Amino acid sequence: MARLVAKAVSKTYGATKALRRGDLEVEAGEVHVLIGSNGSGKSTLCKIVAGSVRPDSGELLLDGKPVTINDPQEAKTYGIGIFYQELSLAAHRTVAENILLSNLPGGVFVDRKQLVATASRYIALFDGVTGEGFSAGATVEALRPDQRQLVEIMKALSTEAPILIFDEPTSALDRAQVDRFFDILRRLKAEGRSIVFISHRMDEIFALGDRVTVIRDGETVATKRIDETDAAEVIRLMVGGESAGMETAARAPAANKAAAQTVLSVGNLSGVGFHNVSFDLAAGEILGLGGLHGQGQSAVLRALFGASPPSSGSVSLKGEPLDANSPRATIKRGVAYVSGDRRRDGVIAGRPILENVTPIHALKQRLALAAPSSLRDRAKPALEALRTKFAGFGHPISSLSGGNQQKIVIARWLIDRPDVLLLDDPTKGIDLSAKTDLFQLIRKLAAEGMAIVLYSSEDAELLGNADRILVFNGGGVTRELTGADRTAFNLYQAAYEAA
Amino acid sequence: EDFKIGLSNGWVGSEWRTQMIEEAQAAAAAWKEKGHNVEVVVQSANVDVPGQIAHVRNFISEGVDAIIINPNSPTAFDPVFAQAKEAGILVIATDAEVSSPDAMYVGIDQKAWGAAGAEWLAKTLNGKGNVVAINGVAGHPANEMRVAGYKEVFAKHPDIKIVNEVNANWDQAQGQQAMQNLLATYPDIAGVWVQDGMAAGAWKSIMDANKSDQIAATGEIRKDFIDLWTKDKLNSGASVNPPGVMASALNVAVLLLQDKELKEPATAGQYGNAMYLDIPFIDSSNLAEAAKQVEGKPGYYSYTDQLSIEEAEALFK
Amino acid sequence: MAALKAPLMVALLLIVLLLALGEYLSPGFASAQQILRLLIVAALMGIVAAGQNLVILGGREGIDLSVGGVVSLAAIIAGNLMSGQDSGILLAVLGCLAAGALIGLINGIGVTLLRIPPLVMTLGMLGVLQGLLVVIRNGIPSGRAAPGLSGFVTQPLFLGLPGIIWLWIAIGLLMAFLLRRTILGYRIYAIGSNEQAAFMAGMPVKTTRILLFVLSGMFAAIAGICLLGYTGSSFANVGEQYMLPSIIAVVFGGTPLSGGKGGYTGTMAGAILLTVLQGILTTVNIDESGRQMVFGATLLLLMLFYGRGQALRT
Amino acid sequence: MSDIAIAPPKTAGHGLKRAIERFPFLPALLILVVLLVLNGLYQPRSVSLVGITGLVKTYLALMLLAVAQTYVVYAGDIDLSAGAIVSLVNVSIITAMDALGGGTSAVLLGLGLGLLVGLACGIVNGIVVAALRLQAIVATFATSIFFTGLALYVLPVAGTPAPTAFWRTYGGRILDIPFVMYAAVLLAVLLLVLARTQLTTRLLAVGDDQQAAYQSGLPVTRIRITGYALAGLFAALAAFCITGDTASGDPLVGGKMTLNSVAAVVLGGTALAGGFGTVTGSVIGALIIGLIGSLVFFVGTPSEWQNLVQGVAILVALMVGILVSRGARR
Ligand SMILES: Nc1ncnc2c1ncn2[C@@H]1O[C@H](COP(=O)(O)OP(=O)(O)OP(=O)(O)O)[C@@H](O)[C@H]1O
Ligand SMILES: Nc1ncnc2c1ncn2[C@@H]1O[C@H](COP(=O)(O)OP(=O)(O)OP(=O)(O)O)[C@@H](O)[C@H]1O
Ligand SMILES: [Mg+2]
Ligand SMILES: [Mg+2]
Repeated sequence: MARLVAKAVSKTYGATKALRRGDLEVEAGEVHVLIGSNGSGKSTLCKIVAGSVRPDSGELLLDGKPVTINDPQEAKTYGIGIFYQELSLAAHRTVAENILLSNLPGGVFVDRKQLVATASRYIALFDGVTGEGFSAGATVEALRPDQRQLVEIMKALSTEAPILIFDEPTSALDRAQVDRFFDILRRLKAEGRSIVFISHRMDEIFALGDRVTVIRDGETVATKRIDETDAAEVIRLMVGGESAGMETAARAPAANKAAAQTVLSVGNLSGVGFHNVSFDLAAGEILGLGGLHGQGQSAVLRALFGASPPSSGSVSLKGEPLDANSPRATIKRGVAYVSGDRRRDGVIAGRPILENVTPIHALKQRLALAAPSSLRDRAKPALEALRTKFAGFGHPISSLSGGNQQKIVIARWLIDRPDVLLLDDPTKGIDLSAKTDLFQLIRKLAAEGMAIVLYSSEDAELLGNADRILVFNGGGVTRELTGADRTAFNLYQAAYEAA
Repeated sequence: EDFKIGLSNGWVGSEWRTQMIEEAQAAAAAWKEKGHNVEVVVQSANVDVPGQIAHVRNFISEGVDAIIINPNSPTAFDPVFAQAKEAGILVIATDAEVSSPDAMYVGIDQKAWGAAGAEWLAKTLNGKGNVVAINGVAGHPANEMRVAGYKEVFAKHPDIKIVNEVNANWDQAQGQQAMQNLLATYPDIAGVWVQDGMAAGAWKSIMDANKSDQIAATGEIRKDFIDLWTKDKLNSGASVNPPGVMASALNVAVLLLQDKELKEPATAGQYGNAMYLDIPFIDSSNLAEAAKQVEGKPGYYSYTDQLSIEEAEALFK
Repeated sequence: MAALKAPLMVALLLIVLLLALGEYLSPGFASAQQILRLLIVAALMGIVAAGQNLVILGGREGIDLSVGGVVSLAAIIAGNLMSGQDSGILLAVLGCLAAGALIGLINGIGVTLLRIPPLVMTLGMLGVLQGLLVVIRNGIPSGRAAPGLSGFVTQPLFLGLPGIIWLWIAIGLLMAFLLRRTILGYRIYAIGSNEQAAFMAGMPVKTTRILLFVLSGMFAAIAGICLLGYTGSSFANVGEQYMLPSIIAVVFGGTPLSGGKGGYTGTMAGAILLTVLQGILTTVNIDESGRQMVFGATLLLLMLFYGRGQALRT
Repeated sequence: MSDIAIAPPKTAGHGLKRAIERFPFLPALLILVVLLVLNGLYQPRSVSLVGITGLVKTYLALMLLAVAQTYVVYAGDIDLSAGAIVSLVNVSIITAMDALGGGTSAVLLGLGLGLLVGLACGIVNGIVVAALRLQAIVATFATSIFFTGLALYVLPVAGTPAPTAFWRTYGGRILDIPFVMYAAVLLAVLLLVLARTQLTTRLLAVGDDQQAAYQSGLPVTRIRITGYALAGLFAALAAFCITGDTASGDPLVGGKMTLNSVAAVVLGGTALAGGFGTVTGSVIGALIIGLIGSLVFFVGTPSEWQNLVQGVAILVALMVGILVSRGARR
């Protein structure tokens, strides 16, 4: 008998059908992968199981018995532990307090000794890969994103629940951390625990999973044994009929354009998180930034954009010095920046699409009045170029799917062409078809002469699109891969070299 | 002989209080001619009751000879006044009575003040008609005593009916708004009993409604209002609570500090420690006189009155 | 209840209900004349609430507790600058606007450059203003409203409505235009909704937020001038009664204190709603203790219609 | 997303930073010491045993109310009805003690009733804010109006003396040590004990990120209500002190204390946004407010300037506190 069964679970938010018909069956002692495009309803399904979202209909069974789970607290008592995709940490509390937050040792009083002792057991699981500054007494606020993800993992593990759900637990982790985590999961599986695992990374899924359930548009479409399927089939199931065009992301890059005129010249740039970075970028070139996650790539891009100004070094744009002390200043000079963290850096939530797509245009054209009809006319071509799906300019941006939200954010940069486009992991958390659209556009823009810097946490995206790759390690550039050197092997090797 | 006297004022929301302090300071200076250096130290700020208790404690630290206080509460100072007395300090409250047996009160009888306005109103209305009252802060002792004063008077006039009583917190604008609302819903108001600055507001509403010839209402004593009263010949009468009360209290204090004895000990009032001062009354008969006293003063200047040193001396043996 | 414009509709509906209730309890309460008078009072609060509204829309726990102090200060400055003369009105208006803007500027600088939380900054500023009022009142001669100003606030000007109502309508239109048809308006919502995204889109976040506080100071100053016209003479602390009610008016208008959404049209309705409620309570003959209990409970009840927080479990 | 793998630079001020991180009230403590020294310089008697006892006696109520406010602020909420609760408890216990004859048992029953009233008010606030999900600032303003109305109903006008035994104890000495000093020590112990409870950690976790706390399995609504209830209890204790120091009932006595309690919390280094702070800081903050008032007088500020100087001093203290603690924390 399956340990956990979700039957025809559904959930609607206003007009959005987040989950139409979610089915899931998890056995004891298996790693059950849940996969689907962005917004297909994976997190919603998990949250329903974990009690933090109220389902509209459907049934949950534990060991065959129907149960109603009213809140996360109750889920815990049923033996369900969860890693939340967007984390559930208290920033000012310590690592130990966070790990055991809902289950602090002691009665009325907190038993500090016991707290640290218990938390340390879970921290020890990641001995050697937690990184600097990670301890039971450190406040979460002071941790890096990957370290926070580790805390959330430990927090889920500390429930010691027979059913553990991990909703994209690896998105910020580096390889060593992922490897360690997978070892732990395999051990838990061997203990007979049931593990639900979500990731957008195909390799992880095949490395770890026993079975995979594919969910599309809020509906469970299939459950397969991992050893009886392959990536192509999974992708076909995920996207349904329209599987064409998936390969474009891996297409070889256009010819080297090194001969073209230099647009951006960076000399010995240093700042918080990076040092002595130098490169020249030509018109029409796509420069990739590679390496392990968090080695200064984003920091360089943000510095060039003026979001956190560099401390020393020189930047010149089309031969003139660029004073990167605020986004406002660099935008006026023709710099554009797209962040992968659209919820934080991009989307003006709750506001209409029109207001979300026009701010850069308004700035560059020094507009004071907002004439909606003319603004709409300006924005339309840029949105169409990205094949953005939206009902009308007056609808709030939050009514769109994540991928389409990201397209709106990107489109705002394209109404007036920038000279330099800085892409900071722009496809983070968006699904394959949106990625394909985006990279097609990027290559087209490059072909038209735009200079582009691309940082991606996915090696395949770099290898498939960049003309040249600078590999970062410890805040500095350690290798440059050009031409035929741009291989997955070289990239992997360079990333792991000592800085 | 030289004396140091602490003045405490716990609310600075009106000009009346400022004038009260200024007059007290002037009164202290006047003692110089009599050969006494009277130094006053002042604490005047918007404070709550604990804050004003701190005033008293600061005065005790400062080593003053006497404390004159316009108290924020009638009863809250009993313990701290006892402490002051222990330290050999004379405590006099003014403007609002205090329950402490260790202090005395020099000021007007607020209940009589309220009654005086009501008497005038009853007389003016020939003992009949609908009356509304606009009061200060509910629960504030001075307000409640004044209310008791008018209630007692109106109770003696069976044909006068209090149709509504509202609180406008001694705020002129709120008084005006309250009057406006009352006028709309009680078309047959004949009289208004209203106190202090709120009277100016109430009158503004009455005039805006073109009812100043149908309604009699109590008034107030600031120059602005006295001017308006004179100019528009309002049917008004005002009990005077002069800002000079603190100066009067100061003169009494200096005499007491000289170890003089009162002819009649202060035993009036509900707490048996009060020495009541006269309550002047302004109506049409003496309006011109009042106007003359405030001539040339700023608009917020209140008609005033105080015990001069000589008048105070006359109260002592 | 699903209508998106719900707060405005709710407020309007409640206003009508309250007027009917008022008329039932105290006949005459809903007469045209009385409604007009209530509108004058509502306009005073509404004008203060305009600035409050902007500051709240700008997000980051934006709130301006110093508006009451600014209203009082402006009433005093205006009274002194015009001292009863129509010829002094222009100077008085300019002086008050400058003073309001200056105070707003200091608030804005404290909030943005020193990053003091708005509640703290403006609460501290309120204390300073209360002290300033005492100092100013202590050496400056009386101030009276010019007849022109009093007439503007209380006497019919056009179509039977006094000037202040027209001014309020104009402010309403201006605010609607600002918020819906200008880039600045887009920007206000953007920083209120997602400050980081606004910054990354090149918006001058700090300048905009400072501007909001400056505007709040100026609106409070305008209200102070009008209040002088309403009362005829200035006196200390006239503005005190606007501090928290102006915030409630904004909330009743459908702008949550978290900012980023809402607008001024609702706030205007909110100001009227609050004024009508206060008016009814004045006219009903009950004890003050009863009035306060009813007022408090009614406010709570009405709040159930507005901006309730998100449920933890969605 | 901030992909910064570099350890924070170790600067000379590192020790200070750590200290302030652990004890966020240090800047406030410094301000307090400076104020005490200045008060002592201008009026030596103000820092004598009698002077300090007087200070504690007067401001113990505000300290307790600031503590009350802190527990609510911990969870990211605010209580604008704190002062009104003080008033309501004050008139309730005075009325009850009076009705029960004013003996020892009447005093004790009265105090018990006061705690219940404070608790009930706190729970009402908690339900309104946490369960009904109204916005804390406006909702507690509304309840403050309601509580004030109730206080006026219980005791329409200030008066009614407290039983002598009650206020003589509060103002008196035991073994030659002022009673309030025992009370202050008791408060310190109580706060220390409370700081170690699950509840404090949970309140702070809720204040940090409510949704996260909920998803972690914390009963968020219950925790917030408990925070308000605790605040109600401390407001009742504050009312006991006021009653002890004023020996009488006054339906308006606490009204102005609310904003001061908020200011004290901020002065003490607690974040209004929730999730971070200490009650110790709030206690210090309350004393700072008191000492600023005294200092303004002792330095001889002319009366008409006193309010302004005091207002500016508090604003500056607020700014300095926030800037110093933030400067140190980054
Ligand atoms: N915060 C939200 N509030 C309301 N509705 C939302 C919200 N977020 C998303 N939606 C709705 O959910 C739908 C699906 O969004 P989602 O991001 O999950 O789509 P998707 O299938 O991943 O598409 P995409 O290719 O853009 O990633 C959207 O069309 C939108 O209407
Ligand atoms: N609280 C919410 N309010 C409104 N819409 C929501 C909410 N949460 C999720 N949605 C919408 O429901 C749909 C399903 O979202 P869900 O988070 O389950 O997708 P997902 O499969 O986990 O996607 P991803 O891969 O991006 O994490 C999306 O369209 C999303 O936008
Ligand atoms: Mg998800
Ligand atoms: Mg999506």
